[in-house]
Amino acid sequence: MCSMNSTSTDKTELKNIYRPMLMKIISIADETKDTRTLRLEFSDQKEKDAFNFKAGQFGLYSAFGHGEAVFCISSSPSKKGYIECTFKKVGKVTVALRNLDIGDTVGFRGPYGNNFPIDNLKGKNLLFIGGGIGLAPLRSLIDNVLDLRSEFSNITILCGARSVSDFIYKGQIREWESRSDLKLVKTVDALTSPAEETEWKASNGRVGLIPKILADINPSANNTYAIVCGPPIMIKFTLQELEKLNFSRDKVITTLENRMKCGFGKCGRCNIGPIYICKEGPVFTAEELKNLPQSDF
Amino acid sequence: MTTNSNQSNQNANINYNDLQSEIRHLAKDLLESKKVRIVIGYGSGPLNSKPVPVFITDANDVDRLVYNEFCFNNLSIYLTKAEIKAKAPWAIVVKGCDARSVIGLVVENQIKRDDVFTIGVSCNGVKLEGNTLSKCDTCAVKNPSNINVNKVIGNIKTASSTSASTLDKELEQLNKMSAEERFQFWKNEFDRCIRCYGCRQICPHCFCNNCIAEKSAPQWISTTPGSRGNFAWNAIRAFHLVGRCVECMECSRACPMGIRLDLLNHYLAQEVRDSYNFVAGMDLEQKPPLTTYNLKDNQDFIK
Amino acid sequence: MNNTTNNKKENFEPRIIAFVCQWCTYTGADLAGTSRIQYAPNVRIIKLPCTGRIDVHFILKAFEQGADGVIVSGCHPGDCHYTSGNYYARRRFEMFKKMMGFLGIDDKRLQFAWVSAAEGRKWGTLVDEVTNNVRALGPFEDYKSLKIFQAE
Amino acid sequence: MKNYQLAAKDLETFFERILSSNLKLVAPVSTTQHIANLKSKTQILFKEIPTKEDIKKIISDTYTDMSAKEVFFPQSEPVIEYTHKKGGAVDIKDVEPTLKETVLFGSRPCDAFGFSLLEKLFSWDYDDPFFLKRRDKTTVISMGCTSPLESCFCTSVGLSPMSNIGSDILFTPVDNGERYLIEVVTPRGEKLIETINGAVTSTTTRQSIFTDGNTLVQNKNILEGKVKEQMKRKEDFKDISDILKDKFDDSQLESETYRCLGCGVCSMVCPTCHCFDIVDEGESSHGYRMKNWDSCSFALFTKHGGGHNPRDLQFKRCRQRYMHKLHYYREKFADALCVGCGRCVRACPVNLDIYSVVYNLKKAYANKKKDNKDNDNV
Repeated sequence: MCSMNSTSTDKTELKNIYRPMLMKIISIADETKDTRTLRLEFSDQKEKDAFNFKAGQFGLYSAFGHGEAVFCISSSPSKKGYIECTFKKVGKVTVALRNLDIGDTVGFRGPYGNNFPIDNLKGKNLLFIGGGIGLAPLRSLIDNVLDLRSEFSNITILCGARSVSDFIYKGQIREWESRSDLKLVKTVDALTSPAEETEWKASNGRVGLIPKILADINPSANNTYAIVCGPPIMIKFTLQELEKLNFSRDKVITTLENRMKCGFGKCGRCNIGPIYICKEGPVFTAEELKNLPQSDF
Repeated sequence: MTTNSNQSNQNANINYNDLQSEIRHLAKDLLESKKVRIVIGYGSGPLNSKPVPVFITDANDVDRLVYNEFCFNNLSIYLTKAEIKAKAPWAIVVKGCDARSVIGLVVENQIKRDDVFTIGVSCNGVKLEGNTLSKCDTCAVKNPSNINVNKVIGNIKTASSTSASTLDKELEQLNKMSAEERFQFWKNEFDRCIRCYGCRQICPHCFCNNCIAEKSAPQWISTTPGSRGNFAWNAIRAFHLVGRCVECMECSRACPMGIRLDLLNHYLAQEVRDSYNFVAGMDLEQKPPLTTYNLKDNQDFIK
Repeated sequence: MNNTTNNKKENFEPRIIAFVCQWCTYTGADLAGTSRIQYAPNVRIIKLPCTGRIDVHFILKAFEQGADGVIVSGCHPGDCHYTSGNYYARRRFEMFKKMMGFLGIDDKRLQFAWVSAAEGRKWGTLVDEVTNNVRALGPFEDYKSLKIFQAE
Repeated sequence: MKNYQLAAKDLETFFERILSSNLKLVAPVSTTQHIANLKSKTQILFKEIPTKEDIKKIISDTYTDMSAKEVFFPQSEPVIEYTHKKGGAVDIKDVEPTLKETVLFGSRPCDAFGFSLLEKLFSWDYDDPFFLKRRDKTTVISMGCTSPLESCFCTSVGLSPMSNIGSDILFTPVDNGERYLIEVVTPRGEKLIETINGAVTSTTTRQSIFTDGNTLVQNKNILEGKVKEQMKRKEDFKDISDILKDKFDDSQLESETYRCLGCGVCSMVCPTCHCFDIVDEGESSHGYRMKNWDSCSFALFTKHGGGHNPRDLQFKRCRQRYMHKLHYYREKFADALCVGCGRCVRACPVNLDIYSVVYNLKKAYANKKKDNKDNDNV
């Protein structure tokens, strides 16, 4: 969603593009000990009605007095009236957001960036691969797809985390497991205790890094789109693995996140090579990523 | 770019051409004998005669090395850069003031003394846009033989002038002013700061890899270039160098806004000399004063 | 001094921030309280493990946030719980005080002291003295004039 | 485009009329600090000229240390004011930039072209009101160059010491400074000429100080040719885009920028650098969201929250500077984001020189191309 470049010479009524919308926290879910999901509702009814976004878009969330941080919108556009963001406690703003409670005010600027090409995915098999907090942007698309389930053929979700407690959206993963119209595979890098092992194996969880598990489940590439998100190192090896499973590069979609301040192509820091992640991304196909200079990632 | 013609190279009792060829000769031996892997020196720059730092790793390239009265950079800054630290052992061309920085880096365990071969070159004051820098007025290390350098080139004989330098005269001016006037002077200076951090990036002793100005939790120094953030930044930068700054005054030269950092550095260095009889970068054995203590330190300002 | 600043100074209550070490001065201040020693209420105490831990940007931050005077106090040399914290602090404060003076900050606004855990009375008189000195100087207009950005 | 001429002696009257038409005047002046006659480095910066008495301080034909982008894109400005209320609510207010009809006098043709580059960026899909409102309120009067500095290379990026793109009005001193040819480039420039003609100052009556300038256009073109000839740096960088594309991972770019120390001087003095940081300042209860200049040579510029930094080494940051200016921007907006003003060359503490780096890259690229051709033929 980007307003057309106003060619009118009269600049007086230009709106302040740095002004966030005010939102109230209506629920808080602690996914892991350092990752939290906030559900935000618009304080202003007009803004609430006018707001729409597509899965894959992101926004800048303000903790006033501390600054702004960029996260994806982790809820699906099909869920009306609220948006969700999932973030890890790493710096000044995320700590400030973490200290807020239900009823407190958070600023939100967005939605920015492009989105997952959901129309191209219609009628196709979908293979979601999410690593750690990388599952957050995917969940927006997964929920969106599941709300239109009939328009897509087979769906497989492969999600991994460092340990069992590091999984985010644990409740939803159990829900996906119980569904018959999708296949869920979950894996952890390592288990921490024999008791955990028995319980993990009981719910047929696997052990091993995502690329290895991907090789094990050996998904067929025909008529299938792979949507990948996770830490840079995981994306790198997963894309290689998908290539081995002869997924063509334009059928592999990923979403990147760089440091951002403005979110609309002016503050000059989110580019990889000539591409601005905030304007021409964050969603790219592996083909597009191949043309970018690898040493700028 | 050829270096200066011969005549303009004669400067008092120093022949820059001889020094230059000696440096090249020595650099060639050091590289060929594999005693060092890189020689950090001055080369001719793209624009007029302003020399630039160059990094020679191949013995046949030594002729790129130049030496003249415009070599104002303090090359020891590069001994703190990760890319160059990895290429130890190094040789480095140093004037007296720069040699003191190398000693300072060794004393603070940033580099090992045996890893660096310092080529101490005589210097009769460096020129910037035609006039000699004020730091050179009372420089006592024009001939770096009294500093722990591996090799001394040239033996310039100048008695270090005892007359007060322009800096000292300006300090007297400042000390005559009232507290409010001095505060106004420094506020005006620091208000012009554009927070380019040139003063930090060029200082060999500002080697913290996570400077306090880059810490945001809590935000000790406001990053907005306004009076409050600028005053705090300049005060804390100067204070973190107390007893460590060798007065090479590169920060003052690098500052695009011409803020009088040299006055602040010179004042603090003098206070350190008066209180602890310590001059930074002169002695490998002595620790910087604020990193040690003495039971009989002055405490009459403490109630 | 025209009369407006005069009466501004009459009913001016200075805000004094005190950075104190927890082993000696904080306990000394506590003793002053338990022995019902009356002293100026203008001081706000911030407890730190040792004077060696009191960093100069704490003091600058205090002035930035509106303090009119700062007291820094800890154990007497030799009593330090960490043996040498106050020895390092002594040199650091000497240089910092000189630099602040050079930058034009009146040295009555920044007072260093050693107050042991038994010197409740000394703490009281110290706070009174600093409060009166700073009250005489008036609010620290200079530092308050340092705005975050020009137009503020 | 109308041409006028103004006698050099009437320049002061011109400034007086600007002031008397209640316009804010910004022009280059020498700012040497003189408190207790402690001299600091003499600098020439763009400053507001508040009163008639200050007019004589204006230096009309000079090279400023900092560019004039500050008039439209101040180094730091608040964009939002926030106040925390009880019960977790927050009240935010837009901060309106203080706007006054302004005349910016004395920018160079390269600076002026830089404003047009910034305008393209600040209206790329999203309109930045802070820049655009200020630019909309300002009339830019540039002064053509008759004696470019050694570090200038505007012709290398397709400009000229007397090009008028980006200016509302271009003054060019002709007949060795006797009089100025005034090229009125935009309607905003025309409007200023009318207000100036209408304004009456104490010294002169209503009679216009401008006379027809078409006769001087010929002198200007001759002068322009001569000045271009005198310039020391004339290498053409029009095809630098593909050279840089080919050189992304080439070690030459690393060795050329090895001495860079990572200070931000080049970005701060540059007329086209526009990167900025957004931070909240003030107490957590009340404060401002600030938009401050930033620089790609700083270590934190691209550091992720999780600690990963795509540009961890200094040469990668220099590479970003050159790539953004001479390749990425050109691919999106057809012009290089470098106007050849040479300020970064003059301000760099280690004399890193964008012109000579690009010149060497071009030469190496040409040699390599020649070798490939030789191999093909052999």
